[in-house]
Amino acid sequence: MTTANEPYVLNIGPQHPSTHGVFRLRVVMDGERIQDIDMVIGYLHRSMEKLAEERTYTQNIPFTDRTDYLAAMSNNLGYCLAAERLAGVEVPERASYLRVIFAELQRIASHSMGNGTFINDAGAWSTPLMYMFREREKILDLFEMTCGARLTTNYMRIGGVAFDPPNEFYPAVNALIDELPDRIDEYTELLVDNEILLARTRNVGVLSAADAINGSITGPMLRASGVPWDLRKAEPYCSYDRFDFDIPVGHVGDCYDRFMVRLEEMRQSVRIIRQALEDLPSGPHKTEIPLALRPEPGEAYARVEGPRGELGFYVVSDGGPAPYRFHIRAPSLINLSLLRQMAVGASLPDAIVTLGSTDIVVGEIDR
Amino acid sequence: MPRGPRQLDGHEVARLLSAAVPGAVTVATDEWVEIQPGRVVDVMRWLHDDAEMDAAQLSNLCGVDRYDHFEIVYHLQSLDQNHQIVVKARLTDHEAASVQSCFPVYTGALLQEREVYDLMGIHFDGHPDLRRMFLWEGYPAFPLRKDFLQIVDHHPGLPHFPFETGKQER
Amino acid sequence: MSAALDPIRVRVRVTSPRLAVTLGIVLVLFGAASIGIAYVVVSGMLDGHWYDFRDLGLGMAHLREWLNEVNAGQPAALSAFLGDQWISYITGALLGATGILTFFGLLLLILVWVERRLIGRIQVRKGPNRVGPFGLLQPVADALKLIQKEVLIPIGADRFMFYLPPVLVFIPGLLVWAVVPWAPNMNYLDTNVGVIYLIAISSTATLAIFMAGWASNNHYALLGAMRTVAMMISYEIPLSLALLMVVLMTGSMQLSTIVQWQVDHHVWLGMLMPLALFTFFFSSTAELNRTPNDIAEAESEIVAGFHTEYSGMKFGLFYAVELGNAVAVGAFVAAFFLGGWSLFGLETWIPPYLIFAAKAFGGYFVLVWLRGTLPRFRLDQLMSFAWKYLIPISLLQVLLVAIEVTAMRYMHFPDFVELSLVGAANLAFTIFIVRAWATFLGYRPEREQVLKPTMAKQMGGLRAAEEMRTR
Amino acid sequence: MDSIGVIIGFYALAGLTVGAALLVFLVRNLLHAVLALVLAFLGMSGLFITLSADFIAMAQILIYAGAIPVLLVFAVMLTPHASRDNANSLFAPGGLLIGLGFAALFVFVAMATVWPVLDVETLHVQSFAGTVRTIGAALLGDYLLAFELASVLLLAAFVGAVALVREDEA
Repeated sequence: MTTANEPYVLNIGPQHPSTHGVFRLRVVMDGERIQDIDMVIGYLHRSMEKLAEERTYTQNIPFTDRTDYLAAMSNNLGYCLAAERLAGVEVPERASYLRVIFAELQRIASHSMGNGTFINDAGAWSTPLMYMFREREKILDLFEMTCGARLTTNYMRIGGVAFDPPNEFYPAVNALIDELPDRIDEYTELLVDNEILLARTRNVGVLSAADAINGSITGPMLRASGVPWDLRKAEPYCSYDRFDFDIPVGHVGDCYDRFMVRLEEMRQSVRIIRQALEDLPSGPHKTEIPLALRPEPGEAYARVEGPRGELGFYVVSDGGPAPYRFHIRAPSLINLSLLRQMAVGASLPDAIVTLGSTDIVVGEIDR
Repeated sequence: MPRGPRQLDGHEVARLLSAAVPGAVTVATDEWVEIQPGRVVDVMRWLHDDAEMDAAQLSNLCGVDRYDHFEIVYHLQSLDQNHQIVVKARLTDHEAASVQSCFPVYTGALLQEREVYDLMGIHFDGHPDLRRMFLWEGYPAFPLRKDFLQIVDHHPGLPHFPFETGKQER
Repeated sequence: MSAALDPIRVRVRVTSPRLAVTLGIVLVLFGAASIGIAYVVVSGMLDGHWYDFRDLGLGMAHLREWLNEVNAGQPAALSAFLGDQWISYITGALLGATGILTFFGLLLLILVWVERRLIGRIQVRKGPNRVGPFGLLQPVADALKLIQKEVLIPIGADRFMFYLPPVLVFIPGLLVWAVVPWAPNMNYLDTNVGVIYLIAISSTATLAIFMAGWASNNHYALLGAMRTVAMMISYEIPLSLALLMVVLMTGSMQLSTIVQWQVDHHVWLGMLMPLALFTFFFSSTAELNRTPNDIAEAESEIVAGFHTEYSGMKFGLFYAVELGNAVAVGAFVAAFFLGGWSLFGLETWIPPYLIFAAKAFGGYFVLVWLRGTLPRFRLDQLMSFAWKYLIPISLLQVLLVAIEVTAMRYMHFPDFVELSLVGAANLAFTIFIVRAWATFLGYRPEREQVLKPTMAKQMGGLRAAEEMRTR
Repeated sequence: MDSIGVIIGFYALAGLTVGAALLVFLVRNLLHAVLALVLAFLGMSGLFITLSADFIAMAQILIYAGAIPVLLVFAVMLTPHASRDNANSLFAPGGLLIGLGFAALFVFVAMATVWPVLDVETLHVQSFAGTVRTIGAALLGDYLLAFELASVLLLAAFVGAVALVREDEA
């Protein structure tokens, strides 16, 4: 379409409806086809890894909320596991059950958001997003009820969780998990058999299993490519080994599989929450740790299965009050490694759908 | 320090590794294996291809500034065997730190190595697209280095707890 | 937490009770006065005629007669100079233009509210509900905001070409309303080339949109403009073919005749030719840039398409004309396929223009509903749908309709039998040809090929993945 | 004897058409020239309406104001930027000559033809009611062969265009 000597460069972002934050794609196009794609990131860079080197271990917990602001609980959990492994802190059983409950609630909320915006990118004008927001709101209400914050929860502590949930929490969460499967069925009816959505997402942005593994892709994207890999089962942390749940695995590795894997994971999360609530042990919700926590010199790498993938925290201690080095393995960033491979040669709408299906959170990409 | 729940013993890995890639291993502890920065690709390729090691995925890559040297820490993951291997590379030249890129083995290193280059200024030989990522091209410093913006009377890190007084650790 | 502490959930009072009461009294008085005036006019106290308010067209006919009398009574010198009918022409033109402008303006004001409320309802939220009762004054507030906003012109934009499109795009939006047959005798321009008029007028909007996209000096706008043009060129053809079927069946391009044909035969053309109805509606969504064919202003891809750079009231005009055109599509669907102002005899009792408006808004509601439900097609999918499916199938259907019309001319069965046969034949043919064509082109519904995720209990890597795949 | 309205209409539309046509080659910007061309076409369709030729007027709008300019604009837009102005060229004198020649021809034809003059009294509104029917009957009756030949020619051009643009599937 265009003349060969004049590349048609389209800047998608930093302010664009589909970049979900300040994230920029510099796309070289030939008509509607993408010839080259380059990410320009860093608009939200706050250098948390540097900041964390001058805060105590407990003071760093709020930072983790603000990396992946759609999955604050999972980030809290990952960091606390790393700090506990570093300092050798034991966690009471009730706390680990509560952590599971909140992490899974957070996963449902995050997947609601991810799937909703993904459908939005595919062109459905906000309706599925609003439907999914309805459930997400209730989950955020539960968070607010428990820890006073909705988005940046700052709920987990080194050695447990900050508060025991109030008494109103249990009926509310029970009502929610009774309702959720029906809601997820509703989305399925609305979206999953929708011919337009299928035509838009099937065989778009395909990632083979070998490529996905080699490209460090984790989480729902990896599972959608057909690799049965979930840290909750492979390396059970907290008390995931005591619950009965399945890992949904896709077949092709296209955008549709990613969407479906996320939708199924929401169902599985409901199962986990139900079991955890049934066997929720009594006891303290927190181990008392010294406020002046000085772990022995050494290092620890702990990871959890966050909603977006393997969320790792690499913490190095030199015996001082603050981490010597604090590194976040951000799944949002690393899942973008193969974006170029997926998007080049596709058309612009396909690339947008592919980007939507990777479910990025810019706060986590840039940190 | 305790290893991760499914982390391999560094000595064991070092034994196999030094048999397969002679001269690559410098130090081994029960947590990690330290290798020559010039042999990264060889080591990674062997770890990746070996059926027993089966390090299929580069799970995490990050750099640590130890004042006089850098450490690059690789967390490698085997999905089929379900174990984790920690490999480190020590870069002694603090001024012009450089290490082989493991992109030829793991495409997942693309953005992680760029990030380390951007924030720590470590050069990865053989990386196809080594540019600044979060910071703009031409930014004068590398923030995650301990000597970032050498402010007078300022030491990196937290010297003492906020409520503690007087006691200077470092 | 108490409601008082939660500002979001507390309904903000915009109207004080006193203002509300005053407004209410004024409204009641206004309504009473209007009813009084209407009664005086309708009951014939004024000029001895008894007006049937169910048929405004009758009133128009009276007006015309009266104007003819005035024409006849004018001095001969004047009529020799200006023609016999000039008073009728000028009055008619002024009345019609004022009527359409008023109607369109009011319609747009209401539509902004209707669309946002409907979409809100579909999306389990409330929609605008703060400004005025039920948020009814929201469009006014929007319009005020848009008018006082600064209009930004990008650097490098062609200023002249940038200013023109919002106006140009508005003209066809107004002009198409001229041929709408509201009721018997109640259409402004009952030309006997009404159908061609419609196609011709709507095709001119393409140029305006293209100009907008080009003049903006913006890559998104240019992409949007290109998409618009590609889509409009493709979908004008099935649209015209669908209308061709209507014209063939009714033997006229005059909209009033088309509606009258449906009234006379007690049938809706949409029942006789479901494929034509579908083609017309689907092509219209493409022409209108509405979901599922809103690729020209696909928000998630190219921001706002051709009007990305427009702000203030210039954007407002694009937005408004889009809404107005949506109702116009509803109106034309009603006129061509849903029997126009007729409702199987009920039009004797209900004012026909109300029936027509109800049908038009019904069509509009379907458009809003689609917008709230469906994702968007991709450009190449839309193009291939138009060229590979819609156009060939429509062509075959046109052939069938032509054969049927010829056959009907030579057979002399009762209407009812003939039309039932035609309807049945068309339906059967449509089902047959759609299936046959899809099989011929090797199309398989996506939903038959979908594999739902499998549930894994064991974790693993590539080896496990291959095991799962082979299983 | 025409009424004054028709006369005014005719001259206004004729002035619009001629003025817009002049603008087409006076305006520097090629896209503005295209717009002026559209205006000229619209004026033409207005002239057709004053002649009660409603079908032709609508066809004029549909084809010349709706479809052709889009093609023109497309062509202008997709050519490189340098050639987007309506500059002087060597073709101008020749073009002027040809244009004058055509004008002379038309004037001659208009003058030399013996136009049938109809009596105003016999002309009713009814006699213009069915231009569509008349044109349709003429096209598919008397001039069927010419019509079909034109259709086949257009189809051939269409297929030829597709064949020309089609890329080789090598």
